[in-house]
Amino acid sequence: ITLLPFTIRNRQVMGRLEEKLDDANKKISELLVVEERERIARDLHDTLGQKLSLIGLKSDLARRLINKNPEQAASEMIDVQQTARTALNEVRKMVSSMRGIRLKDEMVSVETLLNAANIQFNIDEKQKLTDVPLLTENILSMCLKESVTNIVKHSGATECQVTFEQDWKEITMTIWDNGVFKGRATSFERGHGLIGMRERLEFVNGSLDIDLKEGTRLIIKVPNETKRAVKEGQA
Amino acid sequence: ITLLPFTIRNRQVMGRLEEKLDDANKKISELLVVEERERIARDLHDTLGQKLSLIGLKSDLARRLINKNPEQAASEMIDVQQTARTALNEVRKMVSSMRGIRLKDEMVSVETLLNAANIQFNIDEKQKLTDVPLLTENILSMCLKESVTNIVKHSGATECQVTFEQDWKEITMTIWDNGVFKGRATSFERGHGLIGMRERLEFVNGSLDIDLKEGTRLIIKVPNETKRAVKEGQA
Amino acid sequence: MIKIVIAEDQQMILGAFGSLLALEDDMDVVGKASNGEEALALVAKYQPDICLMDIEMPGMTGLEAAEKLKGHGCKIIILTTFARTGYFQRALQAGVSGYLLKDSPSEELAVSIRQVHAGKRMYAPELIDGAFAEANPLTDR
Ligand SMILES: Nc1ncnc2c1ncn2[C@@H]1O[C@H](COP(=O)(O)OP(=O)(O)OP(=O)(O)O)[C@@H](O)[C@H]1O
Ligand SMILES: Nc1ncnc2c1ncn2[C@@H]1O[C@H](COP(=O)(O)OP(=O)(O)OP(=O)(O)O)[C@@H](O)[C@H]1O
Ligand SMILES: [Mg+2]
Ligand SMILES: [Mg+2]
Ligand SMILES: [Mg+2]
Repeated sequence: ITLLPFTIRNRQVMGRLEEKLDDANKKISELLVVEERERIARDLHDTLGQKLSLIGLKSDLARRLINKNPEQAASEMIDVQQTARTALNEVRKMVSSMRGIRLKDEMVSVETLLNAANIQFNIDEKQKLTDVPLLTENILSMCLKESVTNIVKHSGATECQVTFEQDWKEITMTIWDNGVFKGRATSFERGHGLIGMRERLEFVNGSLDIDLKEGTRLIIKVPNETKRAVKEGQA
Repeated sequence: ITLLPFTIRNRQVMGRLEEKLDDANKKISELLVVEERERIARDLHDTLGQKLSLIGLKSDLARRLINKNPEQAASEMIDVQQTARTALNEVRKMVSSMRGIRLKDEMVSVETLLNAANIQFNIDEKQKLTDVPLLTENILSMCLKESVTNIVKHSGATECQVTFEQDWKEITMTIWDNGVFKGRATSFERGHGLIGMRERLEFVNGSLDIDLKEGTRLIIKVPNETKRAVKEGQA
Repeated sequence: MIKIVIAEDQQMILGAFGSLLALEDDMDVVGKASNGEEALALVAKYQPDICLMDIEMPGMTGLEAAEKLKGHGCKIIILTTFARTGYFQRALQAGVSGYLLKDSPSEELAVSIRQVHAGKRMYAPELIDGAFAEANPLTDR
């Protein structure tokens, strides 16, 4: 009976702690978003502002030169077209760097890489991945890229297979090659590809395991929190 | 002596809880940033991407028409110019909505507003604010703007004074006018300026109080978490 | 003839402004500068009626140059792309006659230049803050 008050008190302390962390939580999130926006705004400002002003001025000038100096007008319009193209490329770059890499896109570039290295590529998607949160998808893409780069660089393999599985609990991405693993499967060196993968995976409560029974098999697991579940967690 | 193990156990539980929340914390922050980026990227792509493509096409067409049909060429060039201006306006809107307002800038526009309304403005900055996190600054700016708008709209004042104080514990912004308060100082109506201020302030653990002893005095307090403290909290 | 000096660090934009204003019968672009120092030198050399000034330029900015030119007979028109409240206030304090959008059509720009030359002040509402613009129709001053 003497224990009861303590338990209650502790529960209260925990409750407050939980609340406090939750608050800090919200604040940090908002702050990060504000800073991220500020960064993007600066980018936009610097790159696009100038180019759009230039397009405006040059098309104005071209129009006024049509009769007086048609050659000059044509050359201004070429500048306009060129500036629009450059600006469009910048927008594309900004958009794609903001988006992070989608798994679908990474699969394409990984396939090209393997083809170029003469490594046969098999893809086995037991189940189409659905409702993967953006952050998780970004991290999976990064892992896929790093794994395949390693295969090309280190394995001496002639075959590579990527498998995806998704059940209620988790998403598993397996990357197998028929080469020989050259590193240490138990401890990775800091600052390199495998440790970077593991760190990012741990960040989303995922894991990276290596199985060397037959070739090299990287087993990457992330919890299957659908988008909805994570959203609810935020509220 | 029987209590000791429990205390230890509870401390462990709390430690784990703290860690877990910290994790969730990080994840949500990252996720929000990723989603915010995605949102901006979509905007950029939809608005600017389209317009720049259009500019590219029309400038090409205009150039080809210069000799064959100069009128048509001129009209295409007008379209190009107009499209560039619209795009630039969109960038302007995006940038200003992304930036949030800095306190220094808000002070300037508030001063102009009061001058225009013939209200004398005194500013008393006991101590220059230093190291205010961006989010807090945005919220203080918003409060300042709303308070001064209210003074101009409702108070009938001839004088207004804004005071800033910062000590280790908190930042205090006081906005005083020598007019007559027309609302209810105890309960604010939902969806209006004062309640919006209070809500945002509560979000950063701040507060809003009204003192009606002499004119109207709004006392706004936010905890003085320097940028460093918040940054460390993130790690 | 209205004598004009233009200061702008982006060469293509500088060139386009120069050619556009040269098309106006009553305007003469006498000098083109690519930063604040050059603008001061050209203003001293040619004694223009109007100086069109970009803000962000390497070395001396347009605002700093405008502050240095305060009280000089040459009227300053700032041309810029984005609103920055602090900038507008500084420009006003430096006594500039115009604060306009870089992307306004050249016909409008020419009209503004003539107005400023005639002693008026011209400010683009897009470059001024929301509350500010509502409460203060500056263009009437
Ligand atoms: N698929 C693989 N086949 C054979 N060896 C591999 C494979 N993947 C990794 N290794 C070995 O593990 C080591 C560590 O890989 P990791 O990706 O961490 O670093 P890295 O590829 O050497 O450098 P970095 O990725 O930083 O460019 C590699 O140097 C290599 O010896
Ligand atoms: N400085 C002030 N002097 C006198 N009365 C004030 C002052 N500030 C607020 N009030 C009174 O308090 C009321 C509530 O203010 P609040 O800012 O919440 O709403 P509002 O200004 O009426 O509407 P909104 O801000 O949504 O445009 C006002 O309607 C006004 O009567
Ligand atoms: Mg590697
Ligand atoms: Mg109000
Ligand atoms: Mg510039």
